[in-house]
Amino acid sequence: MNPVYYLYLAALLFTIGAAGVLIRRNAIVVFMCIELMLNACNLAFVTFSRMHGNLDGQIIAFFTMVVAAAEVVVGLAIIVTIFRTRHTASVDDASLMKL
Amino acid sequence: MSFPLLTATAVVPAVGAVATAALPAAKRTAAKWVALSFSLATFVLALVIAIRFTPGAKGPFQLTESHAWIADFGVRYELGVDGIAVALIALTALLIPFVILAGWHDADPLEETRPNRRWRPTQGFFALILAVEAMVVISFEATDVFLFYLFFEAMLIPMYFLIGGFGDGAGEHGEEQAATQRSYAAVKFLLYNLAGGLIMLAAVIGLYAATADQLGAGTFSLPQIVEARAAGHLHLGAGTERLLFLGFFFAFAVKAPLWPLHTWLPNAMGESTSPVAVLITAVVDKVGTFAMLRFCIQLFPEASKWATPVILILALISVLYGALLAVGQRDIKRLIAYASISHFGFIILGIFAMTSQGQGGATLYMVNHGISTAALMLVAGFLISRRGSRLIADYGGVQKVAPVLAGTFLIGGLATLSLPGLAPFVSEFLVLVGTFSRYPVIGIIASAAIVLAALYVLVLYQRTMTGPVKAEVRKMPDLRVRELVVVAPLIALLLFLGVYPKPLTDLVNPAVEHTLSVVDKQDPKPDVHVDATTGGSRPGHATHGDDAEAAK
Amino acid sequence: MENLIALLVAAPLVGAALLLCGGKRLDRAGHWIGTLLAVASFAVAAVLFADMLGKSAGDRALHQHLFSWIPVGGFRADLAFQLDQLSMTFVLLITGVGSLIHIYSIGYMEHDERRRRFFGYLNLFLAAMLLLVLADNYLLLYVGWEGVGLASYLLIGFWQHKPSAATAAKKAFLVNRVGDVGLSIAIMLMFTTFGTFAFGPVLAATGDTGEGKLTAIGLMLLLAACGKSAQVPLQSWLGDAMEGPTPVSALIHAATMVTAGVYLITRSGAIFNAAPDAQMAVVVVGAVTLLFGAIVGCAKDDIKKALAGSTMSQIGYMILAAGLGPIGYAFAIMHLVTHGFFKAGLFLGAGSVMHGMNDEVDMRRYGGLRRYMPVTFITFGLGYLAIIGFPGLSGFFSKDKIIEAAFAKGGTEGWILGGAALLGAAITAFYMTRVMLMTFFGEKRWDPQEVHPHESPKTMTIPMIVLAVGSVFAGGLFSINDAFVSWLEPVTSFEHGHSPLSATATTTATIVVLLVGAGLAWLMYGRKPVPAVAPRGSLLTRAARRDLLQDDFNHVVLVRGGEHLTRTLVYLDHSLVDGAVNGTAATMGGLSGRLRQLQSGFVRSYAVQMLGGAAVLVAATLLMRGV
Amino acid sequence: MSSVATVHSLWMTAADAPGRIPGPHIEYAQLSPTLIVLGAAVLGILVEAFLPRRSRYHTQLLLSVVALAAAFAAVIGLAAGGFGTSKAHVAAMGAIAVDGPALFLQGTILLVSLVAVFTFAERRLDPASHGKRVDSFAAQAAAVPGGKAEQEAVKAGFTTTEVFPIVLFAVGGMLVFPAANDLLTLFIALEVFSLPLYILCTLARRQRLLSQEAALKYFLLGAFSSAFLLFGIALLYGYAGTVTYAGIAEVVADGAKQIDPALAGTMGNDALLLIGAALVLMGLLFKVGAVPFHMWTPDVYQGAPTPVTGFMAAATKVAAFGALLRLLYVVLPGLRWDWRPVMWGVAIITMLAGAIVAITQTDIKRLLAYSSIAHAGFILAGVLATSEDGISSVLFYLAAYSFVTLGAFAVVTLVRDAGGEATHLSKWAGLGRRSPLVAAVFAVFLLAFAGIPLTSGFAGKFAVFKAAAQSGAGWLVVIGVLSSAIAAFFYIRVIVLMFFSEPKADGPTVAVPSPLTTTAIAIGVAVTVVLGVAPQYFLDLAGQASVFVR
Repeated sequence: MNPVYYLYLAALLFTIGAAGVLIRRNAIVVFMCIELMLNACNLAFVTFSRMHGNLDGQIIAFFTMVVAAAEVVVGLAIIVTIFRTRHTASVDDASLMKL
Repeated sequence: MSFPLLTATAVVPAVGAVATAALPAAKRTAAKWVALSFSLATFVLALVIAIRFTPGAKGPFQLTESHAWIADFGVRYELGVDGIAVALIALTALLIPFVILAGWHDADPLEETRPNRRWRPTQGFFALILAVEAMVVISFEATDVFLFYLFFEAMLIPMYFLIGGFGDGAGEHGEEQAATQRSYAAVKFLLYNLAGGLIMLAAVIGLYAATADQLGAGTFSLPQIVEARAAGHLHLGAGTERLLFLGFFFAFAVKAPLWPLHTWLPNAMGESTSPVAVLITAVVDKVGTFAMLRFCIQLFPEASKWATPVILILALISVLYGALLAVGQRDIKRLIAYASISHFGFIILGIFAMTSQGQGGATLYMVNHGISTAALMLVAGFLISRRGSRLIADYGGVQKVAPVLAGTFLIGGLATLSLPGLAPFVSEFLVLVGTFSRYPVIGIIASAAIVLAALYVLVLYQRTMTGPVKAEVRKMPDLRVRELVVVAPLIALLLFLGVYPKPLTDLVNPAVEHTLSVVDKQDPKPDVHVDATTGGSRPGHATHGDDAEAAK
Repeated sequence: MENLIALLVAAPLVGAALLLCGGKRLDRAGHWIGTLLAVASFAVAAVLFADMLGKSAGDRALHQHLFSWIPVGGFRADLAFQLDQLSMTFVLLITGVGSLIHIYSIGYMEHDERRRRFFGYLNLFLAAMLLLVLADNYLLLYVGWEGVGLASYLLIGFWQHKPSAATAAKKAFLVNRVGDVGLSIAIMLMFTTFGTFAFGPVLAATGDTGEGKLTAIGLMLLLAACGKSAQVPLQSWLGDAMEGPTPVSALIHAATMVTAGVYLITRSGAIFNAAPDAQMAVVVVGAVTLLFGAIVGCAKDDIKKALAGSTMSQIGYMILAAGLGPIGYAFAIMHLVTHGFFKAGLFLGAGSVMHGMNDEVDMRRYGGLRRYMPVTFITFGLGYLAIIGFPGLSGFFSKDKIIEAAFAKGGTEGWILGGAALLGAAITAFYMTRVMLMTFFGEKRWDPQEVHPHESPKTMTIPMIVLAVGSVFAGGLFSINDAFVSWLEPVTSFEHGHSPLSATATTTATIVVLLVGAGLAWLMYGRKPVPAVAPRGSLLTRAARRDLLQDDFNHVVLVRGGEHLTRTLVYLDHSLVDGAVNGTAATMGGLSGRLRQLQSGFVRSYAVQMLGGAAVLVAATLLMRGV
Repeated sequence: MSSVATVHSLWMTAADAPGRIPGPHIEYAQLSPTLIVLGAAVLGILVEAFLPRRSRYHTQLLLSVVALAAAFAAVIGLAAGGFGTSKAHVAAMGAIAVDGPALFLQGTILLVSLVAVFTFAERRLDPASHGKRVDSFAAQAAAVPGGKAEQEAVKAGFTTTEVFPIVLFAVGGMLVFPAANDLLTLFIALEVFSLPLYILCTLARRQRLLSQEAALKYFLLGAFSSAFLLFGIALLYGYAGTVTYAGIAEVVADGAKQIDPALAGTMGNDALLLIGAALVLMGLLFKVGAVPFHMWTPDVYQGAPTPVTGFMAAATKVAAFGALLRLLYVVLPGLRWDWRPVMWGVAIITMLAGAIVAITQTDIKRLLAYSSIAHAGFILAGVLATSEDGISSVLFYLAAYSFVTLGAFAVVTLVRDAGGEATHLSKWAGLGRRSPLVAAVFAVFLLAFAGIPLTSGFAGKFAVFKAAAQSGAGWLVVIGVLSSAIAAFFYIRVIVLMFFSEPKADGPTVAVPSPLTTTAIAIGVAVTVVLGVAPQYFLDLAGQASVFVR
């Protein structure tokens, strides 16, 4: 089947992720949505890699996973600290600094 | 390479500023003397410049210095003076010592014990004055547009602190509000001029782009650009030239100040101490008019001609508007400020009339106005410091208790209304004649200011000095020695330049001729040509009986 | 010999400098120094005069070039003097009368602690006035012109503690300035027309230029003359100027300064001759003023103001004569000189009266003073006879000639002008007689307890006597085979006017109207006692007391209007011009306040904005390509 | 790109005999700056693990200072070796460019970080707790603010010496970022310096709530934007079939080159190219803090510990703009006519918005944040000149700006009251009376920000505007000067506050810093003045360094 569909899927996933970031309140979920966006990118990479018939895309996908993992480490650390401080993980509560 | 005289003249006050600022808090009096001596040294150097300068020698600029500076920006450290610059440098160097003397006690801390000993207002005050002097001098000397711009802008900072930091304690509603008004005035001054300067910056950059585009390498050197234009290597398109001109002119018009960009001046002069006010009108603002003459006209002759009508109208408005508003003021210093606006109108009128009388007169005007305003403003300052109020209504009958003060004040006033025999008359009449000979209507309308000037000066004098003695004034002491030392020389100078302005005119004329040659404008010729040799009226009368017949 | 000319100006100038800068230490000798220098100047003048008489009429004019004053481009103003017969006449008058009045003032100002300064100002005035008449170009003349203005300002306001005096001084200066604008414009016109403004070249070149320009110049000069010589419409200041000490009124506002206008017009004769319209304007101004002044003079009860009115009217005569051209110049100057004598005399007399009546100026508080101050009475009387033109005295000769010349103008104009002049003569006789009667005759209307009228000291009486002698004989002397006319002729040129009336007819007419006027006055003020408080009087009288409402007009139109204008402008400057500036600042602030609302503090709204931004970015990029 | 390339060739040559896999060829010498810093960072971790608590601080400080200095020396060495000009080339198998801009920016970053480390190590400002001097970082970041654990940590005098290695990691990433020569490296470098920064933001000793909130916002938005960046990379890859800058540039240059029709949908599809480019640009614009991707800046600047803010504001901008320059000049020059107008728009709104919003700020750190946004706009004006002058002017501006910023934030750390740093503007009233020197220094920095002549700010501004004007964007210059006129207003406001208003009774005190901060500030002032008065030498430097290797 035409690999372009995978691209559409990737775009869709990316959009869903982005929408999630905008809609969800819970920091964890927001963060997961971002991960989803990253994975959408991965899908795109892999697809393109297939289309171009070279492996760059797939390699990049691996790198991306690593990065995502790293982000999880840092991100969760931050989110957890904040949760322990405020006993909530809602991103909307973190709005002391404004204007 | 000879001794860098021009640089020295700018460096000495700069060094003085540093030296003064460096003195510890306790050494207040020492600071004053240091500042004074450095300003005097500068004056000596200015005199040396005036002597070394030979009027009418070849080439537009003399005593030139030129060093590479910022090649990437096409900027060179280029100094040079023409007659106009020499005159103005001399004026500046002359006035600063008086300003310092007049402000001798203006910056003494109110109470002796300050919260901390690091706060040294006195040192700061005099250091800032010297800093301003240094920057003004170098911007008179600069023949490189960028160099000029640099100091034209930089001098705002010390001025800003002088205006905002030191008041004459004569606020209408107590020191608290005076402070806020002061900082308002300072901010207004700075933003106004900064805005003008930044607009000019755009034009400066534009100039660079244009020269870089046409001369290969961008340059800011005034002589070089003028030469290139003359040789036909440089053709700014009409559109570009006009835009650039406007960019430059806007900045200078703010500085000058020209109606309707004048509103910062009354605040600045009203709120600051009178020596600082003198510094503003008599020295710093002159840079604006000077720059119109040197840069606007010489860099963009065509655009200057193109803009002349509008500028003349604006100048005319300033002349009358300033005078009328001066009549309507209740505050002595604001009154003088508006009077200055009117006078700056005259200067600009003279510059853009593009006649040798006009521009020569304008240059003389810059000098004379500097001296006369200094005299008037400083005496006014002495008066205000005695009574602690700037309101005209708070005075009356002063001449009874302090005749000398009143007398000097009157002379200052008469100079301001340009009474013949005093210096300003010469310049004002020249400007009027210069304008009239090309634009009769404008010349005539402008003459109305002669009456208005008399009005505001005499009303001011009448309300403050004459009439029954007010109770608050009764104890007022007459001028002290220090104050006399400040005023007397200024008045003497006014008289001398009124009777014998020739040294000044000889200095200025060649420069003016050169400017006009750059714009290539000739003075309009008289209808009838008469040999202007002044002879007795005898020859006329042999014939005039017949004239009477002829006329019938 | 010409090097002495500068000395004329220098002497009083030095005096002024000394006295004004000298400080207290000169208080004692101050007045003597001043007087001495004035007299010195007179002496020099005498010497020069003698020398001049020695020469033939052709080459009497002297010329002294000191240095080039303002050289800029084609604009060349020199500091140079020119002494010809016309100037000489003035110099003698100024220094002569000036010296006398200095002497008089010694006595008059005796009790004033600022006497030194007073003499300083007087000297300053002399210097300026001499500069005015000696200048060899219009710009230098302008310097003197404003110089005398300054001196008169200082002297009118000499008693500054009196608000009225300060105001009067300011008014005088301002009104004069209006005239000065005229002069400066005239000079500019000359510069653009002839390329110079020195008397010689300008007056020589009047032939080569269009009449329009000349008319313009002439009218501007006339404006100047009106200001200085208190001619309608710029006459309003002279009355108030009487606030000054009486010697000042005598010297400046009667004998010398106010006649400067006549000098200017006569000096510029060549221009006016070539511009008939300008000449006509001059004549009209003169005629109007001579009636105006006379009428005002009739209504005033303040002795000095009455005299001021008379001055106005007499100068009107001169201007009228000057306006007549070559037929009149000489007589204008001649009347000017004789008037200098008798009017100065009259003022000094008035001063002496006031001196004796503790500075009372209201004639209704005088009466029967001839017994108490005989000298004053006699000198004043002689002056009186002179001014009304009593046959044989100075005024008779000069005024009679002017009336004759007026008729000689020819045509209806001639009749009108002559008639006006005659009428003026009649009114003059009336109001002067009135003054005379109210002051020296009738019963005393003052309280003997308070005032003790007495004769003035020698320093005051002697000058009065001298002037009286002058006012008696000067006219006669001048008229001996037209000595005066022929003396001035080389400068002003002279033509014999051809009057429709014969000389004798004119003379008789003059004498008749004179008698009528005087008689009328006697009927009103001589026969029946004068009421101590002024009666309400007719409409005209009341108007005349208020200077024919001219001041009220100025007040309403100029002063009020000006005040409104300035007030509006001050308001606009604040609200409009400055408002625009502060407005921009405010707008920025508001904008900023609104924009920062976007920074809501919520991560998700930030994300939304980023997404939006990204969308826009992408869209824009695609748009650029038009994909 | 080593791995990618090799594997790629493997795929192609699968048919012939497998065997010797050629090892990648890495020019370690030319990558030495990065390697040194990262190596030091790793060492630092080990130090944390194995050294006793009391000796860590000094060791870490020494280690990082030495590392940074050494790295800087290495950069100088490379530059002297002509790698900036003649010998400039692409190292590490196409992954990293070693050329003028890269070296100049790396040098700047290293110097800035060096100075920043001084402010990190400052231990005199905060009042000593329990007899132990403490820096501006949390005693124990993991402990709940105000909780029992924290109190104990404080009592025990714990300090977060980890900041030093963390900073070194960040610096490492920043060194790679402007030198990255393919999109993958770009992405990795971005993450490598972002993640440490997120952490650093949480570490404030005072006002930890703000600090954590800042971290959260920064992290979420950063991740969000990097996702976009990545997607953009994906699209570009899809368009060009490669992620090396040169490769993409080539494809962009000669448009759709002949390829098998099956791929016509993607290969050389301009939509992919444009959208991809836009998204990548967005990722970078986020880092430089350009409107409309600037929201994080004020909050993060305010919340983060001030030394971190200073470091971030200075170094991140340098790195990000470096990357932006390389992307626009190396990858997308063929696309100039598409992105220039768009970026013009971005530059304009960035200048204006930054200046205008700053007017009404009341917190000094937020004020500086907005001013940094405005400056981003000015720099963009230079970037858009698309000429060598443009490059050099941007390089110069970055150098000048970063030191001013660092100095300004260093001064902010000095003004303190009971609650730590007194960042509310009202507290700064009358500072000029209290301690004229500090106020004067801060005034100098503000004037430099405002671009007053004789300060580095003016020289920089003039350089970028000049470049812009010569590239024919005169109106951009006009808008630029107008917005700097607006910007002047709030810088002046602060000066007025400091000098012309009476000091408050409960005003803040100015802490006397240790030589560390003093040095930092001194360097800031020195650079500001020198670059203002005699910029020629540095302009030359930037001029020579203004050629990208392709």
